[in-house]
Amino acid sequence: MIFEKTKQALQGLFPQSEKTPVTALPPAQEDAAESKKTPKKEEPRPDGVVERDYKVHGYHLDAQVSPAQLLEAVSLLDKAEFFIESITGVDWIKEDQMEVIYDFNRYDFDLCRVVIRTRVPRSNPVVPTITDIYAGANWHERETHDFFGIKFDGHPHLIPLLLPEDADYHPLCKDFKV
Amino acid sequence: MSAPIKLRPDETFILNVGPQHPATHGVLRVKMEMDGEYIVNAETVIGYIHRMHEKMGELKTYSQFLMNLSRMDYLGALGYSHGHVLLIEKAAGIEVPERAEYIRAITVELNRIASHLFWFGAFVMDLGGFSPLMYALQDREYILDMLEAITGSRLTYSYYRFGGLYNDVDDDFIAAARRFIPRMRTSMKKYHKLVTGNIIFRKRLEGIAPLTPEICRKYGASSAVARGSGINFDVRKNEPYSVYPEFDFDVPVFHECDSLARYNVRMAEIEQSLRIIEQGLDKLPGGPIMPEKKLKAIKVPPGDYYQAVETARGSFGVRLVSDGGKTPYRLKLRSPTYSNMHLFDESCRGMLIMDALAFMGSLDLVIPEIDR
Amino acid sequence: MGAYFSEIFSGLWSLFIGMSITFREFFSPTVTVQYPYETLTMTARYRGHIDLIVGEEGKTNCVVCGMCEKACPSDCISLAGEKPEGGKKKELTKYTLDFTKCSLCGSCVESCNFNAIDFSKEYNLASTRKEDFYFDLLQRLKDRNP
Amino acid sequence: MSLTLLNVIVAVIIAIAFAALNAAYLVWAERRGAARIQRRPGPNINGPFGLFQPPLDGVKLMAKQLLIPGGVDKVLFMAAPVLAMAPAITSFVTLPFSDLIVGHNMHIGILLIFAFASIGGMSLLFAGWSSRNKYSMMSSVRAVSQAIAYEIPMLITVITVVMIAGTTDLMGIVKGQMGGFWHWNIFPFKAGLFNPLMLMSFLIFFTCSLAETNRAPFDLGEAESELVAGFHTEYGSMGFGLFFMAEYANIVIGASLTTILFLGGWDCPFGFFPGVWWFLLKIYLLIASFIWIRWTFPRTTIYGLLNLSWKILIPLSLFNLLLTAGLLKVF
Repeated sequence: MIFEKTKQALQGLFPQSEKTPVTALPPAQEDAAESKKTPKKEEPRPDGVVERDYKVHGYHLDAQVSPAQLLEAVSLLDKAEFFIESITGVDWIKEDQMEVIYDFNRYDFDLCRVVIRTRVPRSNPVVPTITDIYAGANWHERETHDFFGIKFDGHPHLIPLLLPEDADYHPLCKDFKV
Repeated sequence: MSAPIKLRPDETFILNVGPQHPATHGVLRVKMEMDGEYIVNAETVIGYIHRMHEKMGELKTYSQFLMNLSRMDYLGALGYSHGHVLLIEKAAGIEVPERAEYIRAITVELNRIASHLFWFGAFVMDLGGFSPLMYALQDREYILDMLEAITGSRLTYSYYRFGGLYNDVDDDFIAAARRFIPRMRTSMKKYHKLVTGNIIFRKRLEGIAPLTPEICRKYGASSAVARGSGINFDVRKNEPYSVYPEFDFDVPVFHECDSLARYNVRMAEIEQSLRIIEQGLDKLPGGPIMPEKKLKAIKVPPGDYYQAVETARGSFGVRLVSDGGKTPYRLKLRSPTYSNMHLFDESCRGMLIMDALAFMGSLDLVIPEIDR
Repeated sequence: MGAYFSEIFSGLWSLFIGMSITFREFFSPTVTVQYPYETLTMTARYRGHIDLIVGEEGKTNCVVCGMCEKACPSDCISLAGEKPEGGKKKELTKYTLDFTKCSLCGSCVESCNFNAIDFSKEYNLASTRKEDFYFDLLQRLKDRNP
Repeated sequence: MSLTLLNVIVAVIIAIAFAALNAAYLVWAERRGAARIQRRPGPNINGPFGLFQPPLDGVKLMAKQLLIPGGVDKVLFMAAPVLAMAPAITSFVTLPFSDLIVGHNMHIGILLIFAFASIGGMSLLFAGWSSRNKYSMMSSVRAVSQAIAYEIPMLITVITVVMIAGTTDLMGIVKGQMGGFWHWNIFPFKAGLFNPLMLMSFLIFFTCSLAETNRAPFDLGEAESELVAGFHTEYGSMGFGLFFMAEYANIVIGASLTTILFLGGWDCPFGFFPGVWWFLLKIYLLIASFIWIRWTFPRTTIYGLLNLSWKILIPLSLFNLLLTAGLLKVF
């Protein structure tokens, strides 16, 4: 099954010494893992692979990686013939972090939605680009740059896409006032 | 037709197709670097009607924002509302009565037919044939009349609510829908005779703009763009939601990868949608259309949720990041045409401009939906 | 060689089939409505802009709870009321709809628990002046029942 | 001599009037016809059946300012619409409407008409080039390659007809076909010639006249969904009006030529009462089918168009030319 394979492949990114969270979380623990992410808690979720309940969350695998591991994780998915759905960001202002979320899905009936997320400090939000792996990430990254000011290192054409050419604001940052 | 001659990148000129151009159907601009009539390079410029729906989503409560979803895509509005209500119902754990789900499926499919009909007309008009547009609009009018009678508006329906529907359907609607199905099937025969079989039409599309499955995957294409390239991907089948598992329908897939394949997929989809509507009307259960208990203001437990639906234009996804408050912490709308349009830049290189515009038409663009 | 001629003939034949269809359509009746000269009646559920419902004694049912104001996604509605001397309930003194912002979503009508507002059936609302779109619904209510 | 000159001047005036009237009312007919095909009523407000629409449109066009965009080549820009209209009108002079109604019959009438027709192609080139607009430029280049590609099969079929008639005189060509529809060049079953392929030649000629007049499905020069409006993108007011009139005048000429060459001109199908009414009936039927075709088919591509011409029309018309020559020699 592609789900198991992908999970193992993604877990391979995290050395055992780091003690990544357990794979299959029972529902109670899962909630605990979730509440860790909420901005109320100071401590963000550690990197690692989490299995999610598809019925509730709408995706199967949730991998948080460091920006340095991102390209490796994405090329793993590329090799497994995932397609890119979208890229977006979330501004966790209380934790002073920016999160970039990559959604991947499959064309075949072996349903497996994978979410890859990575966190960068708000003061210097730089993530490597994945346009070399997925050409279709181009616009998604430009859009994320428009909205959050996250820079994608190595992006070929990082100019405003949806916002006006001269836009110097990032409207989806939580400190942007309408 | 790809370029049989060697392109001369040093002797090119820039052609601005749009923002106001008859073929772009909205304010879309494509900056084309041309060598004669051949495109050397193209850069799509979007964002002319960007409305920042995602920020509005963060500022408004869940039920206030619901109205925005039907403004995203003016041709297939119901599909987008459907995705949003399904997501919130899933995340907040709201039970939906079965009748409401059936009515949603029927109306979404009607809306899909309306959208495909408009696309069909506009696409043939892009290719220079005028009359099919009028015939398609006439058939679409029946659908709009039906939907207007139950929802109260003709384009931006705002019909679904969290937990159910705004209005129940009446017998008039059911009778009208039953009348519509055979009429539409007759019209489809007419369209196939008038357009699909036409030699000029076929010559214009056969082999134009081949999209390999690999390109579709790299760009995340969905809808007829993927299905015309031999990818059997339809969210209704791959990730069954709502009451779609109850219906017996096929996903048309064509393996030619060209513009004609994309056209054939959509035309076949109209017939499949008719089948779904027919079954939905037969199976339509009685009962309430809203949950018994009146819903208070909706709150979603903290977490990260995703829901994809198959709209007329492809796989539409909503990602909700909730912090448990009255408004979403972050709401991402993944619009299908955004990904479908993106592959235009790469794929149109070396094409003649008239083929490129036919290709653009075959992508079924609705600009407000790209720009959001 | 055979394919060459069969393509010519099948192509020519498809053209004649297409022409036969448009020929038939030529003699079928027109389906359009000559708009300014004939109009269609609006369906019962047509969502125009909102209007106050005439309640008992020609008065409004509104109790100035402000639910519609809160429900409105675009802040188009502003209403005010005051208690008359000796009265228990608040009475509506002002109800304006800023139609420039309204997107006809109908949230206000749904949120109303007192059956006080409803959709009007008006759609001929084009104007070149912005002021024409600030509707005083209380005034409209008075105009309807003098 | 002076009488002939006067004759020609009167003929030109009548031709202008005829062309203008035709252009105006063919626009009306086209709009009504298209509307009927699309199940709409079409223009029906101004006058009975909207019959006052064309003159009102004309007044509107004439009352508009003649706008010349900055940076255009003014001389060519102004000359192009006139150049489009002039040959169309001049061609009328030599077209025989009946054995009595003809401006000035010439022995080389058919050559004259083709010579004028090629000037029309030049006007599109001028218009597109001088407009200083990339869309117009592309359109004019398309129009010229189209004109060249379609003049060849057209002339080959004309040569076939000329061989049968033995004259280039239009009057003579019609006279050779008198006496009922079985004598017409479209299915010639008269003594000494049984050529079943003439029907094909008729279709080729008809297709070519569609292409020569830039009508759908060969309206690549205009191609409004691709090139905005093609060569007349930058033209407004009467500049545009002249292009428009020239288009319809060309349609009338194309239909008249088809009638003269293949449908027996003013000959009655059953051999009695020949006269101008038969001629008019035939050309308006042909024009109706022009309109009918336009509102039925999508547009071809430029390579589809050239392929059709070079791979299908030219070989077939050449074959028919040889066959006809052989048949004429044998019988």
